[in-house]
Amino acid sequence: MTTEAATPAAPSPAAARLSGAHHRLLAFASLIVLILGFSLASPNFMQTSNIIAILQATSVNGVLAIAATLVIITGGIDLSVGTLMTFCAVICGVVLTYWGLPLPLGVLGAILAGAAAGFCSGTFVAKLKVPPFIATLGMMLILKGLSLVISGTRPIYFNDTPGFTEIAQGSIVGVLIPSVPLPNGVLILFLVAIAVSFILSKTALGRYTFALGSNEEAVRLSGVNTDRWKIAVYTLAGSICGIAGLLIASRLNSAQPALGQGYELDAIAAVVIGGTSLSGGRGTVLGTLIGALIMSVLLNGLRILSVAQEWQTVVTGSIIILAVYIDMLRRRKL
Amino acid sequence: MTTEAATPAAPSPAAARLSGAHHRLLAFASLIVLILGFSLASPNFMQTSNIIAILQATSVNGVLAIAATLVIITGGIDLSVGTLMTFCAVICGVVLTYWGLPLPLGVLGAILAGAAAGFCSGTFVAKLKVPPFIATLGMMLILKGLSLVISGTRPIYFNDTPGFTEIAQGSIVGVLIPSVPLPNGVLILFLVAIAVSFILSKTALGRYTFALGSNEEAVRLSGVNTDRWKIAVYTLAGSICGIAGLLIASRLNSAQPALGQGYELDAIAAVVIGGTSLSGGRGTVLGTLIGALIMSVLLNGLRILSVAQEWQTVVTGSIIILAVYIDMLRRRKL
Amino acid sequence: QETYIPLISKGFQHQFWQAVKAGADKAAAEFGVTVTFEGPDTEAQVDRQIDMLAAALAKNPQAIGFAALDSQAAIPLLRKAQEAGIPVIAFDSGVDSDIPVATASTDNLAAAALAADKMAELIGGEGKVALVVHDQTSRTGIDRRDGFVNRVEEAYPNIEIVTVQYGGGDHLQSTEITKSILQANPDLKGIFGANEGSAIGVVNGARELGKTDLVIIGYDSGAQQKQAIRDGLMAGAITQNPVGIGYETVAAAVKAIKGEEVPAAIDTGFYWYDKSNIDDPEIAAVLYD
Amino acid sequence: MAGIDKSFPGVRALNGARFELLAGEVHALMGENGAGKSTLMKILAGIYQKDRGAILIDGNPAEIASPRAAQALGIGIIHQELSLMPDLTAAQNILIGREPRRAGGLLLDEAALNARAAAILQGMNLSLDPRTPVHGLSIARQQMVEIAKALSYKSRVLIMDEPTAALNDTEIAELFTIIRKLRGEGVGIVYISHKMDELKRIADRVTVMRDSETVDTVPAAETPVETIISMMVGRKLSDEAVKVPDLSAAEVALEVRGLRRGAEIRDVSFSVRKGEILGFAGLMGAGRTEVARAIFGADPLEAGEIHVHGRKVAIAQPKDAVRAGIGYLSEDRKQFGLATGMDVRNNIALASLSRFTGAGGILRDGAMREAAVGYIDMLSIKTPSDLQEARLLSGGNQQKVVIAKWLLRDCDILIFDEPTRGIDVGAKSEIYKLLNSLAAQGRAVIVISSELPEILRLSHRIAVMCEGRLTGILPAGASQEEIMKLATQRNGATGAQQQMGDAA
Ligand SMILES: Nc1ncnc2c1ncn2[C@@H]1O[C@H](COP(=O)(O)OP(=O)(O)OP(=O)(O)O)[C@@H](O)[C@H]1O
Ligand SMILES: Nc1ncnc2c1ncn2[C@@H]1O[C@H](COP(=O)(O)OP(=O)(O)OP(=O)(O)O)[C@@H](O)[C@H]1O
Ligand SMILES: [Mg+2]
Ligand SMILES: [Mg+2]
Repeated sequence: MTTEAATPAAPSPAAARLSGAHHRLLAFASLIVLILGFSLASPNFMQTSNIIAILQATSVNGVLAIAATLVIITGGIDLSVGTLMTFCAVICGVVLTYWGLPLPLGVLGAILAGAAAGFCSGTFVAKLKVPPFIATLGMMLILKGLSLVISGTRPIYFNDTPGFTEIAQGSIVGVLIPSVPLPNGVLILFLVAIAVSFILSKTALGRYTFALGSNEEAVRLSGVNTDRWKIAVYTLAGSICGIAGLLIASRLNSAQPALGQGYELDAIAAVVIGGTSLSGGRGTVLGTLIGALIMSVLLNGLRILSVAQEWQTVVTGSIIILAVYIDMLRRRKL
Repeated sequence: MTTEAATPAAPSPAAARLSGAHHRLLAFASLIVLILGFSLASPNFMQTSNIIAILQATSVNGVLAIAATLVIITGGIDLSVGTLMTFCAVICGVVLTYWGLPLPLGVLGAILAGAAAGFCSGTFVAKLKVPPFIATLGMMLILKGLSLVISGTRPIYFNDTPGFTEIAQGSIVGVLIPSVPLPNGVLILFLVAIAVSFILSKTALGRYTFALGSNEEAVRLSGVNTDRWKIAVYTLAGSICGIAGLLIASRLNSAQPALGQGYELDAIAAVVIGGTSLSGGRGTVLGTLIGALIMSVLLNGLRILSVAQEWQTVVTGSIIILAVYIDMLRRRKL
Repeated sequence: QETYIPLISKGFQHQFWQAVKAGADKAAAEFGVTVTFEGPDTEAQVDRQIDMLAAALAKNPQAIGFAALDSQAAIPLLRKAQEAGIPVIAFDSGVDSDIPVATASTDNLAAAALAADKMAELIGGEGKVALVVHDQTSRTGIDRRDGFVNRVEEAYPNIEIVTVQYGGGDHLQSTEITKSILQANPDLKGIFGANEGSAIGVVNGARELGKTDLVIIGYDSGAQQKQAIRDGLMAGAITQNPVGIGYETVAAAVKAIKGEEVPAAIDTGFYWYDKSNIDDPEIAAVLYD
Repeated sequence: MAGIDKSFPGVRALNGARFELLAGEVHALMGENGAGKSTLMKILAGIYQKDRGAILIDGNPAEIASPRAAQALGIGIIHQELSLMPDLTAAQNILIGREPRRAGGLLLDEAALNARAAAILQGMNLSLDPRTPVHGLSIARQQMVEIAKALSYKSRVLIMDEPTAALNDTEIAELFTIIRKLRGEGVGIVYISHKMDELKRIADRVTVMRDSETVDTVPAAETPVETIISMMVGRKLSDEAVKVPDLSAAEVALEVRGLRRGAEIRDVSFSVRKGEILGFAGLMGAGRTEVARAIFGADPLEAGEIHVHGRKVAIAQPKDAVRAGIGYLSEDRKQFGLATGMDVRNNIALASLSRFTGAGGILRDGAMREAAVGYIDMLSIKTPSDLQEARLLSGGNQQKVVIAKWLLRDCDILIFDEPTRGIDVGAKSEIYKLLNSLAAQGRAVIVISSELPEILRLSHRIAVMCEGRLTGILPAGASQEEIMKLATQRNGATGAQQQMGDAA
């Protein structure tokens, strides 16, 4: 968390800030090494179309990981991000396809559904004092079931909503700059990242997110209504899952009700690889983005190299451990 | 005042211990309520054969959850229990079927494989300072891939090892007391639970397990070789996963290399439902057993009632939250 | 130049997909081409499959084999392949589009209907039956369930389907599900297990409860299933021809690359097998371990 | 406050306690560890709920149901145990819950936040960048941040629960200036401390508690300290001067040569003989804790040798140090001393578990209990039983538990970092006796303390540090001025000496 300097008086915090920036630059190291390695190994890796495919593959997991980052900074955990995403996609499908309402209402529906589910999780955690692991595990199951119930265990297609696939697959950037056909899904990922970074560093909600993860009891003893802020964080995280729901629905042109379970681990892994501590109090959206990118670059590269699938998982597992180990080494040195 | 404080005859600690026992008895509450509810709802629920089926369904998840309990008490987490179980089953298959060695060596192989994998996870966590979430996530992927590689992505059958299915499916108890045909798998679960309870409460390893989760730095500054003990805990947990691997292989009479992912969440859920805190320092094996039982009773009961599958997950999710909420309420009162 | 054909399947670790892979590898060796074979962990992971397809396209293959988890979701990428002049061969189940030049698949609906006929025959046309299916939302899961259920409803009014439950193709979970079903329905006459993992689970569950008079019908093959049929635990099973699917997919791709004519639909067929015909050469040829 | 009762499971913390605070007075609350001082004040601050009794504010009965309610009534508290958010900056901590906003309240005004915090810190004469994350601060500075936070509320009633436990004399003097100013503004201040000398300097009245009850309230100026102490502990304490034994023939137990690490430790060399108590004095941040942790292997070293009983030892980890016979009592018990979730018995046995391990790794719990109960008796640790969780003890009793841990471990060389922090006078003199007897048994003892009287009373020799360097070693009986001169040798002595004079 860098705070815009008012007066750079004493040298020590300034130095700390510098080394912080330094660190974040270095955090790219594993990512860069991976990219270089794959580029050398295969000429197919560094093609525009493949880079866009990687970014596209990052978009959903990236947005989910950003949602998870918020909750993890408060010292909690969110296992429901994957099925919540699906739930929001299904709600969007109901609004657009079953009810035939216009596109903006579908978008709104997905985000509101996410916010509502996040509100529930937050309430369970803050008011009922259910540990976040259990509250969100329960929500994960509830939402998984509800997605199946609401959709009638059948994918909902968005064929009646022209333009729906544009949400993730179109390219506003490509229209403006034809040589960079960046899909909107990736653009949305970046926008979400910027927005959440901003919230974390500039708003009261962000401040209390860090404060809660740092020492919740101290915050409470300072007279802050911790319950309310905690619920707000979960609600925000939920609505971000709603955005992820829109992205995946748009990419698949359908709401797949069975999707989503297992995605929470990928999202949390991206968060932790990005340097956010599971014990709360620290974390950055940028780190999470890098973490998510490391994971998609790895998978994509191994596929491009035609590594046998059983070995892909072995290599992925090893590199995840290695990347975090190197990160730890560097941090201890700094 | 000081002499008074030191005398063990003071009523207060006795009362505290009593309320502790009380609490543990009460922890059954959710389980009892579930059992009563299902018994009333269906006459098929409370039959010996179904109770044995429930216990048997608990055995694998129960053993995995006990392994996860150990790691969680140290303040860590183990995401690799499911795929490690599979890996051990595969190793057992290699020893017995591919190499044709006698049964005891297969059992030994599975347990040693588990211990070795646990030793690796523990080393990553203790020596390389990789956060447990990442170390065990990496191990989960590595073991998943290795199981496929070693088995040749093919189940390994134990048809050449007569008696292998007896490990989980036979019934020593049934031979001794014909009216109680308790399968050996359940017996093994109970034996593992008793052994781990004993280790946790009576041995130095157990004491350090709690101490590590309570304040690792304080333990280190007490001159304890924390790394060694932590590795020991992960190794023990790994070898318990080896036992789970034997159980599942014996029940399926085969090592299924694709199985196992997703089992970690069930195991961790059982641990947390059983009252062990994810932040470490506290937990009981009995609680974990109850947690695992709650989950199998719930699933079995809903299936017996032929609740539609999509609603099963909704109900399971809700009841998990509810059970933990009630547990929290009670603890706050006591 | 080396001819490269990636196959993106619906799964990877399961025996069925490994058999498809074996067929593809066999054809690859025969035609002197390179194939790779990949599939997501579960049949729900539509987006993961799309990512695999995207990575496969990045490798500039000469042709592509694709078993769509959801045909609509893949269309933008398939269109890209078409624009790049890469022929697409659909396998296992079709793609609702004219992009694939050929489709090598099994008619799961008809195959499951055959399983229903056999079930009716074996339980004497009346009584309670249940289904243990691997997946509630995937094409194969839905088709096999509906094929069986619809056939029973149309043709066998005296057969009651008491429940359909889903075990994810996980052997252990299917075992527990079977035990619950049997517990809740002591008078059950038969269970249909809709894929290998489900079928083995049903066999395990019945055996653990000591239920010997149950008619179990399976789907697919595998060493354990074959053994269960030989031992009489399982009455019989439907098998597809996965090795044939893999082989035909690669063969059709090779033809398409050369610009030869390929038939639009390649029916790889399905077969009923039981104790009596399991060792017949034409049945043994489509079974796998 | 009158007739306040409060019970915890197994503990009667308050029994009809009463307390009265006037506007514009500094009211000291004294009592032994575990007497119930913190509990009484936590009830006033809305953190605990009383079981019985009444609280009157301006004559009106008040129910204080939460910290927020207390704040609304103008009651602020500085907690005994630090209650900060380590990942936030000092400014963010100080103004938590009251952040200045901009853009119509939507955004935080970070510049205003830092400016306001800087003003508060300046008002305390504290040179601390408000943008420093709190986890990077020493405990003393964290304590100052906690004080700044409490001051920022501008409360009518300010409770200070051992605010000076981690502070040195300069900072204490600074704090007292602030307290006097607040008193002048009509703020009522409750002041809890175990440092008797502070009573006379700052308090107007003193209320003494013992065994969960209020003993009496007396005027501070007229009542002799001895009377107050006997009210607290129910007996008289002897105040012996230090007796320096002749150690010239004694073997050197620990010798360190050329310890070095960056700017924190710059070429520190010294030795301690068997039977000797070596005191370490210095200002906050002088690096004493750093030296101790480095010797103990808790932090890495860049250079330097450590010799124990004449043999060079390699210490990379605390376990190596403990094996070499060195024990270290940390200054931060909560973070580094106690396994807070475990019971007292296991905390005492934590460093000596191997001694209680029998065949097959099985622990001999009976022997552990005996040992633990022995130390509970010996150190008068107030706990309902040896099975009480350590975190439920009062602050001072937690400190005693950590001391007991090292006594049980039975090391030849003991390093005590702020051993009497938060310990009551009675127990303090017990601990002094204990340290003396440890030395008499032939152990080498190093005592780090920010309280000069304590250093002077205990040490056979006094090592003084400044900015990471060992600036000199003085014999017992050195004057405070001599010590302060060495402690400020780098910056020139005048400023600090003046403050010192004020403090004395
Ligand atoms: N939450 C709690 N649960 C159980 N016992 C408690 C709790 N808080 C305090 N106690 C007990 O109440 C008694 C009074 O504690 P308190 O903290 O008020 O003492 P104190 O006078 O502030 O002591 P010190 O000078 O050591 O800080 C002690 O015996 C302590 O162990
Ligand atoms: N003025 C300061 N500015 C920045 N950091 C400081 C300052 N003072 C102390 N620190 C930090 O705190 C660390 C140690 O301080 P600490 O107070 O523990 O040292 P000490 O000599 O043991 O003092 P004491 O034991 O008297 O509290 C220093 O190494 C430094 O990193
Ligand atoms: Mg206190
Ligand atoms: Mg210090």
